[in-house]
Amino acid sequence: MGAAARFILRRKGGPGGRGWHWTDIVTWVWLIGGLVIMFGPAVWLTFSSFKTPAALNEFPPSILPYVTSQATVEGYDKPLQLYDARMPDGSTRVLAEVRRIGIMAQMVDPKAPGEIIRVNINDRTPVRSVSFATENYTEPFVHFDFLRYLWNSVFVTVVATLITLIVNSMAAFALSKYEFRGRNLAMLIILATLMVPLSVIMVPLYSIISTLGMFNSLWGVILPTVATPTGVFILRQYMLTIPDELIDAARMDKASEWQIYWRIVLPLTAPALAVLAIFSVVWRWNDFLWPLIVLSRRELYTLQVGLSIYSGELNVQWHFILAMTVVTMIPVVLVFIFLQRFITTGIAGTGLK
Amino acid sequence: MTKTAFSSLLMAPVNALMRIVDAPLRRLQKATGISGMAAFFLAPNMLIFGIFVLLPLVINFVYSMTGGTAFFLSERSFVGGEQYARLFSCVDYLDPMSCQEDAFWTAVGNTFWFVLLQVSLMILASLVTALILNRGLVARSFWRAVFFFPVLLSPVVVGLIWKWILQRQGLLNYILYQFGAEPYSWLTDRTWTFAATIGVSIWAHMGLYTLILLAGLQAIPKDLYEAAEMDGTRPARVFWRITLPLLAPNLLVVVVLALIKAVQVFDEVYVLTGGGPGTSTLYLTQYIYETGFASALRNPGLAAAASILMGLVLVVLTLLQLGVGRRSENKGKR
Amino acid sequence: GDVRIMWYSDGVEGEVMKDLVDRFMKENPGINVILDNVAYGVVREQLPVQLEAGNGPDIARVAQIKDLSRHWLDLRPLVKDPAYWDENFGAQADWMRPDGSNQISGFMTQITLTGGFANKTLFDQAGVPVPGPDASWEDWAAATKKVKESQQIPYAMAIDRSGHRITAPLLSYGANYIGADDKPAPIDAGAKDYLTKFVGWVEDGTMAKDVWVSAAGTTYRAAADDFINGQLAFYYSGSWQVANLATKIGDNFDWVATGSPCGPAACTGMPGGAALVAIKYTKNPKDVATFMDWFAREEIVKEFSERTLFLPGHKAVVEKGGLSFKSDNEQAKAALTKFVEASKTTSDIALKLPAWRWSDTFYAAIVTRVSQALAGELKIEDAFSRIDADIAQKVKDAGQ
Amino acid sequence: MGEIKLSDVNKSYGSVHVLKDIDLHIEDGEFIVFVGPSGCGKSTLLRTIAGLEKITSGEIKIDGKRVNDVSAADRGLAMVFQSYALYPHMTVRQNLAFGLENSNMPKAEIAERIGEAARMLEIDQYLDRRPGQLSGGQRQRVAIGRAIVRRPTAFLLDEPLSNLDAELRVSTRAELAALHARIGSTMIYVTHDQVEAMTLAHRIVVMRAGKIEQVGTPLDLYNTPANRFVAGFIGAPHMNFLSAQVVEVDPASVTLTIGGSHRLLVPLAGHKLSVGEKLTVGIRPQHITLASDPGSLTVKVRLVEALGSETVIHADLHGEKLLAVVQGQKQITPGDEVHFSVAGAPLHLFDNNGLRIGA
Amino acid sequence: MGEIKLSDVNKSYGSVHVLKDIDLHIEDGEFIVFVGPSGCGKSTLLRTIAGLEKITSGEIKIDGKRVNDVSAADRGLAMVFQSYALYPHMTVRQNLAFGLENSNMPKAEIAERIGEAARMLEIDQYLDRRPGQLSGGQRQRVAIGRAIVRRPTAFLLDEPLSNLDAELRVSTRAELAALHARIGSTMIYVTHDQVEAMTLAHRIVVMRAGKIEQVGTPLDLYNTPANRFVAGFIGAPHMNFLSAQVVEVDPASVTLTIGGSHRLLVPLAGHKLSVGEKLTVGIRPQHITLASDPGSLTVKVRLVEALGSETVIHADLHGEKLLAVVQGQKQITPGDEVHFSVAGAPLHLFDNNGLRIGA
Ligand SMILES: Nc1ncnc2c1ncn2[C@@H]1O[C@H](COP(=O)(O)OP(=O)(O)OP(=O)(O)O)[C@@H](O)[C@H]1O
Ligand SMILES: Nc1ncnc2c1ncn2[C@@H]1O[C@H](COP(=O)(O)OP(=O)(O)OP(=O)(O)O)[C@@H](O)[C@H]1O
Ligand SMILES: [Mg+2]
Ligand SMILES: [Mg+2]
Repeated sequence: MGAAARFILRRKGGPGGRGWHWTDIVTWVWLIGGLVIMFGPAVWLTFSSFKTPAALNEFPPSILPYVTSQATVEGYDKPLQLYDARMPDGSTRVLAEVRRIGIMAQMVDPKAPGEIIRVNINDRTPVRSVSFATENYTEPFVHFDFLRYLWNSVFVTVVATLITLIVNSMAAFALSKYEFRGRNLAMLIILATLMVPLSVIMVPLYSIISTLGMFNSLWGVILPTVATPTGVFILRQYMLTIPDELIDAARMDKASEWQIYWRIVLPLTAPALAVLAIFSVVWRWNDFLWPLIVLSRRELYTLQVGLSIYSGELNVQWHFILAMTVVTMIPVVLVFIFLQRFITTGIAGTGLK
Repeated sequence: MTKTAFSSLLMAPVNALMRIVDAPLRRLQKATGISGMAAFFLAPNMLIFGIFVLLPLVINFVYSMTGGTAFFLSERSFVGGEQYARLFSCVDYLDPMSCQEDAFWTAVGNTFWFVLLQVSLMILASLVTALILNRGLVARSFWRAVFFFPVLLSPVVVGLIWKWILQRQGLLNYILYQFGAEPYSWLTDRTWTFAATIGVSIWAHMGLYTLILLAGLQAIPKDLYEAAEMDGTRPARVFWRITLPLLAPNLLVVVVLALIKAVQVFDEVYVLTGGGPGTSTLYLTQYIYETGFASALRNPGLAAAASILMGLVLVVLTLLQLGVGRRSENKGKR
Repeated sequence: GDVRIMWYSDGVEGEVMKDLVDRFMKENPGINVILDNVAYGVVREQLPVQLEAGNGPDIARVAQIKDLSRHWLDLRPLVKDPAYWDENFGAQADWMRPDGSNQISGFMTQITLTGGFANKTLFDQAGVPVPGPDASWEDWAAATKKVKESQQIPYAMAIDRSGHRITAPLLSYGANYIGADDKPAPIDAGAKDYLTKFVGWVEDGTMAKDVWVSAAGTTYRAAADDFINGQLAFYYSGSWQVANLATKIGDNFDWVATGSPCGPAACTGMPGGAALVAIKYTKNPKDVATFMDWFAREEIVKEFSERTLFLPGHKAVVEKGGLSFKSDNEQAKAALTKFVEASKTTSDIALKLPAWRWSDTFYAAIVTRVSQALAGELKIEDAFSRIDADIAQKVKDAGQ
Repeated sequence: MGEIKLSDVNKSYGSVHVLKDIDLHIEDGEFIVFVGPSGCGKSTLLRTIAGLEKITSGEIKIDGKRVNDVSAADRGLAMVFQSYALYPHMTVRQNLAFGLENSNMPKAEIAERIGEAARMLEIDQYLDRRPGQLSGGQRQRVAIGRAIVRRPTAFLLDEPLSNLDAELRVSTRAELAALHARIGSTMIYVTHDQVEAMTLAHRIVVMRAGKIEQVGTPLDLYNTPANRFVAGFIGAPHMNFLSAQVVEVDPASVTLTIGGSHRLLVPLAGHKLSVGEKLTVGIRPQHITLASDPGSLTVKVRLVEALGSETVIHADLHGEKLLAVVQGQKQITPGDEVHFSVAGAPLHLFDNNGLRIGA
Repeated sequence: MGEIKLSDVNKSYGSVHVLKDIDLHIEDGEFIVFVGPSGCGKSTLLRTIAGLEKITSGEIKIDGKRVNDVSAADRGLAMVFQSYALYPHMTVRQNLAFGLENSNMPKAEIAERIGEAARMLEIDQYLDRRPGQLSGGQRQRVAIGRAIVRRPTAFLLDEPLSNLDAELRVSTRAELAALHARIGSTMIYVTHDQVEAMTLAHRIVVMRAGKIEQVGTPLDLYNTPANRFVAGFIGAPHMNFLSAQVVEVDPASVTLTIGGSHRLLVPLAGHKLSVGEKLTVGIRPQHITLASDPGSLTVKVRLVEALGSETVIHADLHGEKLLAVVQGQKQITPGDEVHFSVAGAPLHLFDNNGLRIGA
C-alpha cells in the first residue's frame, strides 16, 4: 500500500470511517464522469461499427445497431419489412409493407396475407431489432490483405518502438547524467525541433528519403520517427529523479558506462520507458500521413494506410473504416494494458538511506 | 516468482547480447573517458535526428525563400524575404482582414486563444486525473485505460465521432431532445465550435499527459509523504508544497509537449469543423497545410515561411518555460 | 513486367476494377498488374509530390487531371489504334493533356455531372408539385420553401460545399470565368448575381447553412447525409451520389434526380470525372499501353460503367445506349437515365472548364470567400473583391 | 497528554510476520528507548505508533482514545525518520518551517523556534542550503530539528544520532534530555547506542524478532536481565557466557564449576537447582580483573584492543570465549597467557532455556 | 597494491571550500580511519579518493600512478556509501553480484563469494528481498557486503556500521578486522564511533573543517594529542579542559593551580613556561577518581549517568565543567558535593592557541 496513495485516499473519518471526505466525492464524480465522457464515445463507436451505412447516417441516432425486421410472407418472393401501423381506429398492428406509392404504403398482415391494407406512411413506424452488421468486419477481411498489412504494421511499430526506446534513452541518459560542454545546446536543439509538425517538413523529408532510397521501404517509415524529441525529453526529465549516488555506486562496482546505462538507469526508468513505449506504439500504429507518403505499394501498406482506401474523393465508407478501426485498436489496447503496469511506484529512492 | 522467471528467460538473450556489446564499449570508454561516452550515448539519436529532423528543417528554411508552385527546390526560384514580406503586409496588425494574407493572421489569432485555453484546461484535467488515478483505487488498470482510451484513436476517427455527436443530427442533440430541448446547430455557432475544438482535443490527448504525470507522481518517494503526514499537513498543502514541486520536472514535460502539440493542432479539428464556421477554428497548421498542399492555391514557399515563423514563436515559448523549469529542476535534486 | 495502378474508390469500383484486372492478367500472362488502393487524399496530395520527384505508379486514377498533365505519358505512339481513342475519348482528351498538345494521356473512367435530387415523398406530402425541367433556381427555392414549411424540415435546399458544384448555377446565371487571354477574368455580374442570391437563401434558411459554414478554406463537405435522412427537399450534388443514395435511402422515401435548375443563361450542370492516366516515369510503357488499350475497349468500359453505376466517358457506349445499370433500385436507374439526359443541356463553357488550367483556382477562391461571407465574417461585396485578389495572386505566384 | 498503550499489536508484510503480540504501556512524559538487533522490528513498531503503518491486529490507544483508524496527521506526533525523509526541494529552513506553517503559526514564532532548534543542533550556517548539499550528519540534524520545532505531545525518534560524531552526539543527547525535561513530552527513541539507551531512558524496551523480551529501567536490565538474550544485549562489550555445572547446592547458595574446574560460589536463595545440572553463567567483561595468582582462571589471549582509557582483552578459556575490559593501557599481546579473576563479580545464572535463575 | 598518496588536495563546491590542502600518505595494506566532526569533509575526501568527485587542485596517486583523471570504475576500489546507495531494483543477491559480474567472474565463484559475505553479515535470509523490504541495519549490511565480495585493492567505508546494533557492530567490526588481516587490502574507514576508530585503525586521521589536524596511531592520539581539538575529539566522553595558571617552574616540571587553588605538579622537561602564564589542562574523565579526603578537588554534581558498568558524573568545579567516569554503579545524586582526585592522572597541557605543550 503506497503511503502516498493511502494518504490521499484518507477520508475525514479515517480509513473505513464514516463520512466521505470531499476528495472522495470529487474522485468518484470524476471517475464516473470520465467513464461517460471518455469511454462513452468509444463504446458508441464500437456499436456504430456494427451499423449498416444507412443506420450510421440515421437521425435520431441510436446507441445500438438496429435493423428493420423483416418477415417472409406467403405470396411474396422477397422478405418484407415489418412496421407498426396505426389503424384509423387508433389500434396498432404489425404489418408487412408490400410497396409504397407516394405517401401511401400498401401493407399486408403477415398472418393473413390476402388483404392489402393502405396506410399513410406517417402512420407507420418500422419494427426494429438489434442486429450486428458483421459484414462490416468480414468484407474488408475478404478484400483487404489484412494479414499482410497487419504484419507491416507490427513490424513498423515494434522496430520503431524498440529503436525509439534505445536511442532516446541513450540520449536522455547522456543529457541527464553527464556534465559536458554543449549539453544545454544539444538539449535546446532537440527541444526546439519538437515544434516542427510533420506536415511542415514533409516535402524536404520526402526528398531526403528519396535520396536515401528509402522510398517504398518500411525503413523510410521507421527512421524519421525514431529520434523523437518527445521521447528524449520525457526520459531525461524522469532520469533526473534517479539519485546520482546509485550511479556512483555502480562506478565503484567497476561497471562500465554502458553497464550503468543498461543495468542501473534503464530499469529504474521503467515507468517513463513504459510511458514512452505506450506513446510510441500508439503513434506508430496510428501513423497515417507519413506512411501514406512513403509507401505507395500495396504490399507495404500498414493497416492505417490500408484502411484509408475507404476514403474516396466524394464518398467515405465509414462503416468499413469504423469496423477496421475497432479491429486495429485491439492490439494497442492490449499493449497498453500490458505496459501500463510498469507505471507503478517509483523505487529509485528506496536504495538510499 | 513465475513472472520474474518468465521475464528473465525473455531477457537472457538480450543480456547476453549486452554483455558482448560491453567489451568493445569498455575499450571505447578507456580511450575516450567518461565524457567521450556521453558523446557515444548521444550519437545515434543525434545522427538520426540530424538527418531526419534537422536537415529537413534547414531545407524548409531555404524553401521559405523561394517562390512558385513546384515542390522541389531545384525547380523553384529564389525570392528572398518576399514570402515573409507578404505574410507581414498588413494595414493594421490587430485586424486580420486588413492583411494581405488575412487567413494567416486569423489562424494566428485563433491558434493563440486555442493554445491558451486548451493547454491550461488540459493540464488541469490531466493533473486532476493523474492525482485521482494515483489513489489506491480498485481496478486501477481499468480506470487508467478509460482515460487513456481516446489516445488510441486516430485523429480522423476522433474528429468523426465528435462530429457525429455534435452535428445538428447528432447524438448530443438527440439526448437533449429527450429532455425536451430543440436541436441546435452547435457546429455553426462560432463560440460553440471553438469550444468544441478545445474540448475534443483535450478529450483526445489528455490521456498522454495523464500518463506522464502519473509516472511522475509514482516516482515521488513515499517517505516524503510520510514525513508530511507526520508534520500534520492537510492534503491541499501536501499537493502544493510536496507533490507539485516534486512533480515539476514532469510537469515541465507536460507543459512543453502540450503547448507544442496544441500549436500544431490539425487533424481532428480538420475533420470536426474543417476550420469553420467561417474561419473561426482555422488554426495555423491547417493554414500551412492548405497553403502548401491544397492543390489549387498551392504555395509551398509561403507555407514554409509561415511554419518558420510558427517555429520561432514556439522556440521562444519553450525557452521561457525551460527558464522557469530549470529553477524548479535544481530544486528537485536530492 | 509489373504495372502498378494507383487507384482510389468512392464506392464499389475498386472491387469491379480488381475483377477486371484479374481478367486482364489471365488474358495477358506476361503482365503483372498490381492495384494499389489508396485514399483519395493520397491521389490529391501525395501523388503530385511523388510525380515531381519522378516517382509514382505507372497508371493512376486521378481527378486533377489538368493540373498534373505534364506528368502524363503520351500513349499515342504506343496504343494499337490511336484513332479509336480519338474517336471515343476525344471529347475529354483536352482535360488531361498539356495545352496545345495532341497527346493521348488516358481516358475517363467516369464522367460525372452535377445535378439535383428531390425528395419526392416530401413534395407529395406537402402537396407541392416537383418543379419541372425548366424550373429556375428561384422556382426551386419557392417550391422547396413551401415543402419546408409544411413538412417541418430544417432546410429546404442544400448544395455541397465545393467550388465545382457551385459553379454549375453560376454558369446558368451567365458567369464566365475565362478571360480574353485564357487567364482568369474578374468575377462577373452573372456570378455575383447568383452568389448574392445564394447568400440570401442561406440567411433566410432556405439553403442549409451547416454545409457551407461548418468548414473553412477549401474543405469539401457534402450534404448527402441530410438528404438521406429526409431533412432536405432538394439537394444539389451530382451523378456520383446515385449509388450512395440508393443504398442508404433504401425504401425510406422516394427521390428523383432533377437535372440542374435553370438560370437566365442556361440550365447547365458541371461535368467532371476521374481519369485513368498513364504516367511518364513508367519503366514499362509497352505494358502500360497494353493495359490501357484493353481497359479502353468498348465492352470493358460498358461493363465497368454498368457495374459501378458510373456514367461512361466513351462516346460509342453513350451513343449506342442500352446501358443496363446493375442495380435493383428503380429510382437509381431512373436517376442515372436522367443524368444522361441532362448532360445534353450542358453549356459550352461548362464543357471547357475541366480543361482550363485555372478552374481549380477559381473554385477554391469562391468556396473560401463565400463561406466567410456566409459566416458573417465578410460582406458579400468584400468577398467578391477578395476572390479577385486571391486569384490574381495565384496567377502571379504561378508565374514565378 | 502523551500516554500510549499498545495491546496485542501484530503486523505482517505479506507472509513476513514482523511484530508479534506487542503489549506496551507508555506513560505520559516517559522517555522510552527501543533496542534490539537489526531487523527486529523497532522501526516498524515506531511506524505503527506513528500511524504510518496499518497494524494487522491489535489496538493502539493514545490518551485512552483508540487510534487504529486515526491517520498519522491527526495523531499529533512528530517523528525523526531513520532515512531522514527531508524534503529535497526545500531549504533547511523551509524543511523546519513546513510543519509549523501547517498549523498556521505566526511567522515570528516560527522563526524563533527554527532559530532555537538550529542553534541547539548547530545547523545555523546551513539554513539556506538544500538537503542535497549537506553531509550525512547535517541531514540527520535537520531531521531531528524538524521534529523538535513541532513540540508535539510525543516524539518518535528512529536512530536520530547514528550519523553524528561522538562529540556532537553527546551534546545532542544532552540537549534531547534537557528538551525532554523542559517540555515533558513523551519520547520514544530507537537506538543502537548503549550509552544513549542507558542515559536517556526511563525505561528500555528490548525487542527480538518482533517480540518484546523485557521492559525495565536501564539499571534493572543491566543488573537483572530477564534472560540470556537481554543480558547479552545490554552492556557493551556484551556479557560473557560460560557453561557451568552445579557441583554443590545449599539453600542459600550454589557452587559451580566453570572453565572445566574453576569453582565459583554463587549466593542464591530459594533456587531449585540440583547437583550435576548444567547451566550458563554470565559475567560482564567489566567485572573481570587481571590477577596475578595462578589460582584464578588462566586464559589465552587472542586479541587485545586498546581503547586508550581501557583495554579489551579477547581470550580463550577452555574453548570458550571470554572478554575482559580492564582499565588503562596494558602491555599484553595476543598469544600471552594471563590470569583473570572473577572474584566479587556479580554473576548471572541462566537455565537451559536462557531464563534467569534467581532475582 | 593499495598505496594511496594525496598531495595538496583541494575541493570546493562552488564557493564552499570543503577540503583544504590535504596531504596524506596511506601505505599499502594500512587500515586508516577518518574521524572528525559532522560536516568536516570526511565523506568528501573519501569520494575524491574513489574518483567520484573531481578535485579542484592537487594530486592523487594510487600505487604511484597519478589518477586524477582516471574514472572511478578504473581505480579498482570498492566503497560503502554513507547513504548505502543500493540498487533498488535488484535483489540483495543481485546487488552483491553486480560488481562481480562486471569483471566477468564465473558464476560459481560469484555464488560462493556472495554466500560467504552473506553468512558473515547475517543476511542469508534476505538474499531474495529488494532493498525496500529491508530494515536500515539490513541495508547497511548489504552495502558492506557489496564492497566485501569485490576484494578490491582498497576499501573505502563511509560509516559502515552506524545503523547496526551493538552486538552486530562488534561482530561485524571483528569480521572486518579479520578480513583485513586475511586479505591485507588497504582500508579507509570513516566512523564516529570511538571504539571502532581505536580498535580498527593502524592510524587515525583527525579532520576538522576540511583540514587534517593530526595523523597517528590510536594510542598516539589518545596519549599525546597534538592539540586541544584532537584531545577533545579522541576519547569518550571527551577530555576535561580546565584553565590553569603556572605558579612554579622547574627545568623538569611545572606546578599549576586549577579550580582556583588546587595545585598540581606536572613533570615536564624542556618547557618554556614562566610563572603566571595561563594555560589549559586536559584530564580525561576516566582518570579522575572519587576520593574521600577533602584535600582533593571538591565539585558539585550536576548530573549522574549510570551506564551499568560505569557511572558518568557531570560536575561543576568553580564554574568549569568537569566530567568523571567512575567504575561501577554509585549512589550519587545531582546536587551532592563529592571529591575528585586527579592524582596520578596523565595531564595534557595546551597553550592559548590550543597547541600541546611538551611531548
Ligand atoms: N553539493 C554541495 N554543495 C555545497 N556544500 C556541500 C555539498 N556537499 C557537501 N557540502 C558540504 O561539505 C561539507 C563536507 O561534507 P561531507 O559530506 O564530506 O561531511 P562529512 O565529514 O562526511 O560529515 P558527516 O559525518 O556528517 O557525514 C559539509 O559542510 C557539507 O555541508
Ligand atoms: N516491505 C517489507 N516487506 C517485507 N519485509 C519487510 C518490509 N519492511 C521491513 N521488513 C522486514 O521487517 C523486519 C523489521 O524491520 P524494521 O525496519 O522494523 O527493523 P528495525 O528493528 O528497525 O531494524 P534496524 O535496526 O536495522 O533499522 C525486518 O526483518 C525487515 O526485513
Ligand atoms: Mg530501523
Ligand atoms: Mg559523511
